[in-house]
Amino acid sequence: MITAERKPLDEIIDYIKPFSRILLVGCNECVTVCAAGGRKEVGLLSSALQMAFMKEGKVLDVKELTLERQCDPEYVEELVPLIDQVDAVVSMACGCGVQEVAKRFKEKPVFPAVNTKFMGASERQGVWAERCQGCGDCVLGMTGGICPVARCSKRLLNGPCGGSSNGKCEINPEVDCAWQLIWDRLKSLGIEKTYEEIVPAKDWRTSRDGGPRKIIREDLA
Amino acid sequence: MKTESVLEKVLAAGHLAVTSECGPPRGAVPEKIREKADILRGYVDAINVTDNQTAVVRMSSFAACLIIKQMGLEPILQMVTRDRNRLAMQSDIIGAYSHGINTMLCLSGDHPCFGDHPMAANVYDLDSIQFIQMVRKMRDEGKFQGGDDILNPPKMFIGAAANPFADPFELRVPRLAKKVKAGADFIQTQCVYNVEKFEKWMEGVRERGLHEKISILAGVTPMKSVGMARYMKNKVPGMDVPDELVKRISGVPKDKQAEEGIKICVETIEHLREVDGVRGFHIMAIEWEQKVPEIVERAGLYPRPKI
Amino acid sequence: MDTFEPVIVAFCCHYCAYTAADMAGTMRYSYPPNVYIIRVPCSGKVDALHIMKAFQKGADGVYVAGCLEGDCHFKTGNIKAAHMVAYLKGLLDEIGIGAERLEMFTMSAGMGERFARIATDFTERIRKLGPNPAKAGSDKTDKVAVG
Amino acid sequence: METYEDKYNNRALVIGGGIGGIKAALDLAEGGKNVVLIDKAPSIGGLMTQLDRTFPTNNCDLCTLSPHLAESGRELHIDLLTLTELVDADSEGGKFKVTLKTSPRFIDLSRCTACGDCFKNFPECVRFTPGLDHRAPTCMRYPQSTPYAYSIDMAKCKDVDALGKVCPANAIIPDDKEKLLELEFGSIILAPGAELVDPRPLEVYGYGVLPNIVTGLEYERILSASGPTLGELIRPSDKKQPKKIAWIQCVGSRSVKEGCVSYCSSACCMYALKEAIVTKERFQNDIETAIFYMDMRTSGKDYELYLQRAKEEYGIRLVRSRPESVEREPGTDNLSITYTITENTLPVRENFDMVILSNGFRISDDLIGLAEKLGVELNEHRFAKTGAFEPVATSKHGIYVCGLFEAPKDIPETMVQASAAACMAMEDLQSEGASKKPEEEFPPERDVSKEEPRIGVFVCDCGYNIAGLINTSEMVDYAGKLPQVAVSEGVGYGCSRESLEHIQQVIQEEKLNRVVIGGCSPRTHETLFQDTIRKAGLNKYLVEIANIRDQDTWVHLDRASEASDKAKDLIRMAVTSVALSHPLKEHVLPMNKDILVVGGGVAGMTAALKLADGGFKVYLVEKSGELGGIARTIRKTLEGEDVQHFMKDLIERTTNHKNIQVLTKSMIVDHTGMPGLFTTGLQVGPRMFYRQIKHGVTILATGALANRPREYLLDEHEAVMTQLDLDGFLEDHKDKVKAWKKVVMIQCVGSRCPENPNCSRICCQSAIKNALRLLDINPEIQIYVLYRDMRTYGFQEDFYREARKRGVLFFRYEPDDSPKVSGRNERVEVIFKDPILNREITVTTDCLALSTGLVADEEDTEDLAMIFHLPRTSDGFFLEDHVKLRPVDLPVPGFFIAGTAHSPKTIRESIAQGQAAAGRAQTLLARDTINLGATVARVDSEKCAACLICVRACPFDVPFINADGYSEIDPAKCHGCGICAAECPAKAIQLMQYEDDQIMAKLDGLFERIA
Repeated sequence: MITAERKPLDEIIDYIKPFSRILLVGCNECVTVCAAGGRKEVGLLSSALQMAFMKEGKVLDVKELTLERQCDPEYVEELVPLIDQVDAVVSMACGCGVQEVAKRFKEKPVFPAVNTKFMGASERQGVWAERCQGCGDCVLGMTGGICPVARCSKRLLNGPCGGSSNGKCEINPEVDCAWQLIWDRLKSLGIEKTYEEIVPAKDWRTSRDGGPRKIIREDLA
Repeated sequence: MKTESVLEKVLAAGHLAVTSECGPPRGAVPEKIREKADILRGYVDAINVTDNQTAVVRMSSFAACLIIKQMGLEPILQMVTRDRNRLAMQSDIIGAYSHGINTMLCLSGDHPCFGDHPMAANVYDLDSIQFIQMVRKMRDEGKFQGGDDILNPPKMFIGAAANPFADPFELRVPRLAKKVKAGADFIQTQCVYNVEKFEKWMEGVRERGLHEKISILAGVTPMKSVGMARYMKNKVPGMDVPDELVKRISGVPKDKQAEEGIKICVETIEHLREVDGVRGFHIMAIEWEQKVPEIVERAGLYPRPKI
Repeated sequence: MDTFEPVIVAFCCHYCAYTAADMAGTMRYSYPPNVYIIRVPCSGKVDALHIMKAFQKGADGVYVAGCLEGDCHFKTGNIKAAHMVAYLKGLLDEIGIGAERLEMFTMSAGMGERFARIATDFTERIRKLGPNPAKAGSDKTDKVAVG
Repeated sequence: METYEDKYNNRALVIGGGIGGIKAALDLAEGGKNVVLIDKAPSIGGLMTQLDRTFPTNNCDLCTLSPHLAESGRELHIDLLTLTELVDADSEGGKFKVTLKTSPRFIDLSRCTACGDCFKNFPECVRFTPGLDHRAPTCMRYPQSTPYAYSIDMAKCKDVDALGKVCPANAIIPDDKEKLLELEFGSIILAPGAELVDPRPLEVYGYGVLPNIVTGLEYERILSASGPTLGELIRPSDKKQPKKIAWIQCVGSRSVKEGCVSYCSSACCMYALKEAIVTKERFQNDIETAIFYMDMRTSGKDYELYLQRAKEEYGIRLVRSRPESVEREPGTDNLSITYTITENTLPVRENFDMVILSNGFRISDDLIGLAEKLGVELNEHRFAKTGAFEPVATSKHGIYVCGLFEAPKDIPETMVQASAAACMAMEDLQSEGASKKPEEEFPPERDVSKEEPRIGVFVCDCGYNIAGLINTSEMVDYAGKLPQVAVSEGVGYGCSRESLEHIQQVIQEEKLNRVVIGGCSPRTHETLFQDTIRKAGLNKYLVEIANIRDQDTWVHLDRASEASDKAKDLIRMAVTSVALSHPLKEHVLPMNKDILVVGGGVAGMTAALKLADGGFKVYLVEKSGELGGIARTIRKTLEGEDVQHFMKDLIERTTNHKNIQVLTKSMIVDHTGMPGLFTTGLQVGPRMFYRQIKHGVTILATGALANRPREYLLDEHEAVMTQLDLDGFLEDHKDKVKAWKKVVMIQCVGSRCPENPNCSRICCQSAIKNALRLLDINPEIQIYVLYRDMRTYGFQEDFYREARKRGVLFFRYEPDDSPKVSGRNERVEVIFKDPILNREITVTTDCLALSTGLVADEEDTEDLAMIFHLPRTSDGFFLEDHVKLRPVDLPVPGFFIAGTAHSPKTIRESIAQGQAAAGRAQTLLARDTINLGATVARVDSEKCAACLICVRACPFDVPFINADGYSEIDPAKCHGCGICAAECPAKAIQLMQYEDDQIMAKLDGLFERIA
């Protein structure tokens, strides 16, 4: 899932200072699951912004709407009836959602209310951790199902650096050393030997480095 | 001989090699390099020049190496994959080689979060092993990593680092094997304080006969004080400083602690030279270069062989 | 400012705080009339949204009152409530309303006197803080019934 | 009436419609038994309904009682016969053939609407007989009188036709005849109450001569909102507010004088304190109060604290002296009291505006007749004789007694005995095969989904409780103007049966579809009003109560106008939120009828046996190795009964009962569920293995600890022991005792002190008990009892008198001047002050017996309170649901309490509460299903993002993501805490009855004013 975090209130307020009517759009997918931009967060931010305005003696008119998925134009269409009643749109979706909305309503300023963080999994209630970088050329098959690209601070593909101690990464004892995890996993699978194979330099074209990516399924397109 | 590297020659001749390092200054002050290098003149076979060590910006390793080379000394060009992608690295390598720099150490490098630019993007286009592979390919096949031919390929004597003390320990020998496989010629290890653990590692190395495929220079660093000892123990990732060592230094009065540090360093060398597979020493006297000659002498590694 | 009468919303859990409030009545422990109690089955039922809306609609102070630690009728409701309140205090500071306008209290059903004292003290606290700077004319939200 | 015979074949007769009789009848009814409740008065309620408020809560407890009178189950099982007496009875084979005589009321109950026209036009013809002014505003005994109808005294009526005409309902039956009724009963409960000692013969007090001398009950009437002065405090002579009032205790009690009773009437000390406090509450510094007493007998649960508050908070003056006379202060209506403080001071005269006589209870002569007819033996005080260990069983099998007729007592003990008697009676009826509780049929629910809200607002005045502070008619007008409100009315005591019927009627006539009650706490009254609107064809969940009493008028006594504004706000909040309420469906599960009894002492075993005999499966859990509790160490009772013999039999019956599983060395470790569905985890036996018990009801009888404070050389000098030690010593070392010359006893050791402020209740009687037994063994012994107040309540007073007669010396000491004790070889020297002669006395004694009483087992009760989520009092005893009217029920439904875990009490009292707990339990177990209510979380699958937050947040692991990929919550498993609803990031979960929009609506309602 894509994870995100609400932006500091001041930043959002700066965006919308000039306006008095905004449309606050949530998304019922990832950002709901990671409690950043679902119906509830929309409600909270709405109150927060209105109060911040009141405090300045201004009135902010907020329309709240949470779409099933902000990254699909069909859902974004649901905003059409409201768009003329507002001066600006604030989206609580991930970057994809924000851009879909911005694309649909060229004449309206659209602002992000959350920082899109990473593709992650929830470790427990309220804790999410990065798991994938979308490098476009998955190596998990070689690394025992643990991704060194996303989970090693130096995305080393051939083993841990000298900074690995007690299974933790040198950058921060809170962070697991991905290679410790990989090694343990390889052992439990009894395939330590595969480690001896040198993983050749990675072809980063499949990743962001190859420029914005696109998937086309002719059969569906 | 694969290269013109003095280090390669010293090792080939069966001597215990001695290298040391100096960190380039944080500014355009070539004198600093000269001062440091001069201290080492005659006491070491080659001088490592660090590359933005601990992710702090310094004069480029390449430029500093050049100065040392001009002094008639033997620099070892350190290069990390943190700051450069494969294009930048290869161009620097041929650049350095064009100036007669023929020995290098291939590292991944400390993470930027330790340095003065934590906000910097970290590149890590390659990891150290892929890096070694690339340099070896440039030398032996005369090809860039991308595949094109190189005019007058750089003949680099390829060094790599090994940290016998980092976790997972059991992975440390296989990892060395990988570096050997990738084409490394010599190894400079993390400073050795926990001799026992180091020997254990060497056992593993010998078991796989790696010590015959690659020259291992044990790293040593004299401690200036108990404070430094503690810092090394607790703050430096992958550093293994046994408690009894810290005790030993704290056991002597402040003004004697530096001396005690040197003593330990010398003892360590004397001990390790007996370990089968140890082909030399890499003395990292961090900002304490003036002590290197003393250590070399007291450890009986002086004079250096004339090659 | 001495004429300022704060309006305070107290979300009280049915099993402890609300019962304690009744007990305060039974025992005739008086407290300022500024406190308005809203009954919830468990303090864990109090939604951050309810609290925000209370402030937005004009509350000068809000507190959540649940069972004593370890005594929650629903095991962990009061603990969750405490976490939520702590989080919301941060947001209130961000808005500039001030964390001290929101509080979490715990008490047992028998503590009528404690309920009265808390109501009194909290009212005084808010009275000192003055009116909620973000007092709304009215709530300008309108939720759109789609999606 | 004639239909009786075929309608019932197996039922109980309850004689006396006072609080005790009502409670017994209600318990039987709830237990599915049929009851005939008779009272000779025109309406039931007894003494309590004439009280203004009751201690220690100072509530008008009618509002806690009357809901029960109006409970729906009632009509189904209870036949109420007022103006009715038992004229004849004979019994055979455990059955009673009874003849009842109902005097004519001359009014048709089914027609009378209590409009009051008859009284307006012919006051003299209308019966009314409570204390003081015989013309209260209505001629019914109390506003929500049951039945709600007048009663005519035809003898006094001159023009019957005219009377008949004034009645719009033409309910008058001029030729109404007295009816005789022959009925059969399986059991009889006597709850006839007692009458008050008439102070007239005691001339020294001048009652009946001087107008401003009234009895306690009369004073209650003066204070009562429904009383003759409408709650205004004015003295009879000049209708002025008195500035200085005195109470005189023990009027007609604790005296062998002519016209007095020798026992202690038990309730007077507390009611005098209460009257004084209520007076102070209402007039603060504008009035002076003094109480003249002999001993302050505040030995009930937390009563000692009440006494402290009276002294410290309210500044009520307490004078330890029995006044010699009350006379008119010459030339005024004021009264001067003459009294002496100590032997060697001269009598004092002090003037008061008004004097209240705390007169005690006595048994009226007609009860002797009743007892004869039933063959029930009486004791020397003419109270019903009961077994030493059978506190509510009369000498006649199948006939039980509760309340004042058993012994003088306060309301809580009466309630306990009532439930105990009901429990005993149920057993007799059971043997005849329990009669099934007929299903109550409700009208079909009206579908209101299509209708716009039509809200009815009904505002209670609750007598003084609400109307005393705020103007309820103002509330009514205000509510009437609120949007969507169709009807707004005041309903007096909204919980009274008559008001409930009225509300029901209005709902139907006005086609209301939502209801708001402005009254007391939903905690106590929600079910009652839900029931009412249900009867009116509405779903129960369309009502909302605005708590304008407990959380407004009661807590803002000093700020009437703010309280009034707040009441409006609260009502408005209720209106805006009820508008959004909608019909809900309740979930029902089968009832688990097993019982868990925690604690194997007297109370626990008694309860277990009663239930086991009733055919229920009982798990009796005891933490120690054997059954018996403290009673195992007690040898004799005050009355001289052999406790061990009784215990042996009790333990045998318990261990051998096929329906009882005894688990000793067992500890409760966890607990979940709800009434009818409990699961409790235990660690059992020496190996502490874990097992779970599923049960429907829990009875707590964990007992208390014998206190053993390190004072007065206890456990340091072998001549020093506790009364409990002495009790055993007496039996085992008679020879040693024979050699004793002196014995000193110190009372209140470790009680009534800062560490343990309460009174341990049992110590005074155990001191007397041991003193008398000492004298039996060795008449030569000189016994000194050093006390603070001798609290030998009820008949214990007889033994106290006997002890004095037999030469036991009693010396009062003050806590700040307590006796000094030091060792003298094998003896102990005690130095204390004689307060009367005011000199120091030194006694070297063979034995120093300390009355150390009982304390709560702090650790135990704390753990259990934690596990079961039960509240405790400040001194660690469990806190019952209502100290006055629900002394056996704990606040957590399905939990009952018995014995000393509730508060210190005698074995008899523990047995009674044990039986009561068993009885109360059966009222619950009579049901076959349990209602889980409708407060459950509901998921909107459209909104659900299947994020799992609810799954992780639920404390009971109820939600799960179903095959369709959204969260599902099983209503049968949902506990209704609403945590999931609060945490759901998609706002896809709503907790029924507490939906977000309803809570928001409350906020909207609240802030409309501010807006």
